[in-house]
Amino acid sequence: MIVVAALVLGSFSAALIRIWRGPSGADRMMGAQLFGSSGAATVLVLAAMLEDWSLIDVALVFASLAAVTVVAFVERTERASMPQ
Amino acid sequence: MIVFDVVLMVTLWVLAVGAVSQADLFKSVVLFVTMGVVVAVAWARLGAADLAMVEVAVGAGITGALFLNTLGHLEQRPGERGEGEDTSHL
Amino acid sequence: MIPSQIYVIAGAGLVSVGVFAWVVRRHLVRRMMGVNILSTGVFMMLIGGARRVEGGPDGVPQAMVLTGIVVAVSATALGLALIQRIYDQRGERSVEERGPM
Amino acid sequence: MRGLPLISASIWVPLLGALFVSLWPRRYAARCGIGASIASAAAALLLVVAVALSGPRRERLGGWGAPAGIELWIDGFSALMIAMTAVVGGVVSVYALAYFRAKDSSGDPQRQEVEGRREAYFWRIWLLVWAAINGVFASADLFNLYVTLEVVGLGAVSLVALAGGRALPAAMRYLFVTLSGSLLYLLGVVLIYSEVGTLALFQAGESLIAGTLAQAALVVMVVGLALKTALFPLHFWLPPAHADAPAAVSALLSALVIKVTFYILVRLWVVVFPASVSQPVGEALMLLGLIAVIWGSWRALRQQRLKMLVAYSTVAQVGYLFLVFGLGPRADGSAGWQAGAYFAISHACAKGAMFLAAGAIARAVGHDQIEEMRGVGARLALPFFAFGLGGISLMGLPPSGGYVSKWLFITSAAATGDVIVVIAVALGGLLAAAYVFRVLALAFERAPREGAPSLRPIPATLGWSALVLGAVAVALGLAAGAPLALLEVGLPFGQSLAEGVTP
Repeated sequence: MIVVAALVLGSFSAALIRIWRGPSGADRMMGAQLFGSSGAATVLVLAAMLEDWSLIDVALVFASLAAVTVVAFVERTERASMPQ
Repeated sequence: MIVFDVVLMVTLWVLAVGAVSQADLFKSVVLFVTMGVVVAVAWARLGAADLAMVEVAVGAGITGALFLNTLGHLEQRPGERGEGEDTSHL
Repeated sequence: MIPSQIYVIAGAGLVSVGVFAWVVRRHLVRRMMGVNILSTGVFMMLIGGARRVEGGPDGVPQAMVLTGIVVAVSATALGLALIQRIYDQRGERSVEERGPM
Repeated sequence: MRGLPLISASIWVPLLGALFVSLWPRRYAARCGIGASIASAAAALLLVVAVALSGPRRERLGGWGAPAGIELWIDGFSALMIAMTAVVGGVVSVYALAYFRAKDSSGDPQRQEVEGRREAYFWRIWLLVWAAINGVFASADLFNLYVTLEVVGLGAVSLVALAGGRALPAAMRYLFVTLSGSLLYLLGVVLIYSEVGTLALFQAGESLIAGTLAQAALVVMVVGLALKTALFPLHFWLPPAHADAPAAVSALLSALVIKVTFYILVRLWVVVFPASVSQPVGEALMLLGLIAVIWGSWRALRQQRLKMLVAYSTVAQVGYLFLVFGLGPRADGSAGWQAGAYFAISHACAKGAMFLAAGAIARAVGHDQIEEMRGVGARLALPFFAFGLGGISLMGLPPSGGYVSKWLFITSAAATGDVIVVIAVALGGLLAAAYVFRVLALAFERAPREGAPSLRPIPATLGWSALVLGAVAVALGLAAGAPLALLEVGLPFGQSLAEGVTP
C-alpha cells in the first residue's frame, strides 16, 4: 500500500511540474491529464483504505474527465489556428 | 491519514492561488481544472462519493471546457458584428 | 486535530483566495474563476462542518453542495457567455486587466 | 379551497409558461408570453385571495416533511409580496408586449432577427424569474431560499444583458455582485446549519442561540443580502445595471428583484436570529439606510440621464427599506415592520411606473438626456403624467402609498424617539420632490421655437401601462386598509409566529 501511495505521489508531483513549467499549452494539458489519472489512482487507494468500494465508480468518472477536457482543448487549438 | 489530508489541502490551496495569480490565462485554466480534480479527491476522502463524481464531471469537466472554449473565443479577433453602442434600447 | 477541521480551514482559505481574485484581479475570466473558487471554498466548509456535528456522513449538506455545484456551473456558463459577447461587441480592452471595471 | 395546491401553482404556472414560450416558434413568443403572464398573475392573485380569506397556508411538496422535504409557507407578508409581483409583473408584461413589438419599423431583416430573438428571450427569462420570485416568497427553508435567490439573480443578469452594448459590462458587474452576494448568504446558511442542524426557517429560529457563531452568520448574510439589495456603500452596481437595461427590465429589477433580498432579510430578522444578536446590526443598517436616503437622492438630483436619475432614486428608496431593521424591533407591535412592507409595495408600483414612463419618453425622444427634453411634456403628457404620479408616491405626498408608509415610519420613529429618522425621512421626501420636479419643470417648459426635439410616435400602450402602475401607487394611499389587513394574516411579525398559527 505504501509503495502504491508513493508512486501516486510521484506522478502527482511530475504532473504538477509539467503544468507549472510548460513550456507549451499541450504540455500543460498533458500535465492536467496526468493529474486526472493520478486522481483516479488516489481515489482507488482511498477506496482500499476506507473500504468504501463505491468510490470505484468515482474513479471511473475521473477517467472520463480526460475525454471532456481533451476535446475542449483540441477544439480551442483548432479554432485559434483557423485562418482569420 | 492526517498527513494525507494536510498534503491534499495544501496542494489545493497552492493550485487555487496559482490559478488566480498566473499571468498566462491558459495556465490558470489548467490549474483551475487540476484544482477541481483535487477537490473531487477531497470529497471522496470525506466519504461523499456522489459529490466527487459530480465535481469531476461538472466542476472540473464542464466548467473547464467552458473556460477553454472562452479562451479560444478570446484568441480570435473581436467580431465585426455589433460594434459600438446600441442606444435604441433604453 | 480532527481531520474535518482541516477541511474547514482549507475551505476558509479557498474563500479568501476567491475574494482576493474577485477584488484585486481585473481580467473578467480570472474574476469568474475567483467566484468559482469562492463557491468551492464555501462547499468545503459546509461538508467539513457537517461532519463535525454528526457521526457519519450527513445527507442534507451533500444534497446542498450537489445543488450548489450545479448552480455554480450555470452561473459560470452565463458569465462566460457574457464575457464572449462583451469581447465581440466592445473589443479586447473591455475584458483585459485595465478594462472599465 | 383548503386542499388546492395554490402555493405551488403560483410557482408552476409561470414556469410552465416559460417552457411553452421556449417550445413554441419564436414568432408566437409575445402572444404566448402575455397569455402565460395573465395566467401567472391570476394564479398568484387567487392564492392571495385564499390567504386573505382563510389564513396562512402550508404545503409539503410531494408529501415530504420539513427536515428532508421542501416546505412552502405563505402568510400575510409573503402574500402581499406575491400580490405586488403579480400586479407589477402583469402591467410590465403588457408594457413589454408593445415595447419589444414596436421595433420592427426599420425593415432591415438582420435587425428584425435580433429584435425577434430579444423579444423571445425576454419572455422566457422573465417568466422564469417570476416563478423564482414567487418561489422565494413561498419558501420556508434557508437553502430553498438560496436556490430561488440564485435563479432570480441569474435571470435578472440575463435580462440586463438583453440590451446589449454598454449594458453588457453592467450586466457582468451585476453578475459578480449577485453571485458573491448569494455565496455570502450561503456561507451564513452553512454556519447556521452547523450550529442547529436544520434548514427549516422556523425550526432554526427556535433552536438558534445567541453566540459568536450566530453573530458571524448574521453578519455574512447581512453583507451578502445588502450587497444584492444595493444598500449605500454597496450600491455601486445598481445605477448602471438598472439604467442601461431595457425599460421593461429596469422596472422589474427596481420594483421586484431588490425586494426579494429585502424580504429574506426581514424573515431572518423576525424568525431566525435572536434579538440580542440582530439588534446592533440593525442599528448599523438603519444608519446606512439614512445615509443612503440622502446620498441617493442627492446623486439623483445631479444626474444628466433620466433613467440614471430614476436608478439613483432607487438607491435612495432602498435606504428607507433598511430603516425597518432599526425601527422594527424597537417599535411597539409590528408598526415598524408594517411600514417597511408597505413601503416595499408602494415603491414597487411607483418606481415601476417611473421606469416604464422613462422608457416610453426615451423611446419617443430617441435618447434620455434630461437637458434635451425641454418642452416635450405637452406632447408626451401621458408618460410624464405617469412619471409624476410615481413621483408623488416617492415624495410621500398624500394620498399615495408612499405617504402611508412614510407616515407609519414617522409614527414608529417618533414613538421610539428617533428624531434623526424623522428628519431624514422628511429631507428625503424634499429631495425626491426636487428631482421629480426638475424633470417635470423642464419638460413642461415652453418649447423653444426652433430646435424643439422631434418625437417618434410611440404605442399608446406604453404610456397607459405606466399610468396604471402610477395610479395603483396612488390608490395604495387611498385604500390602505386592505393591504395592511392582509399583512397581519398569520401575524408574520408577531411574537407567536413560530407556534400559534400553524394550520
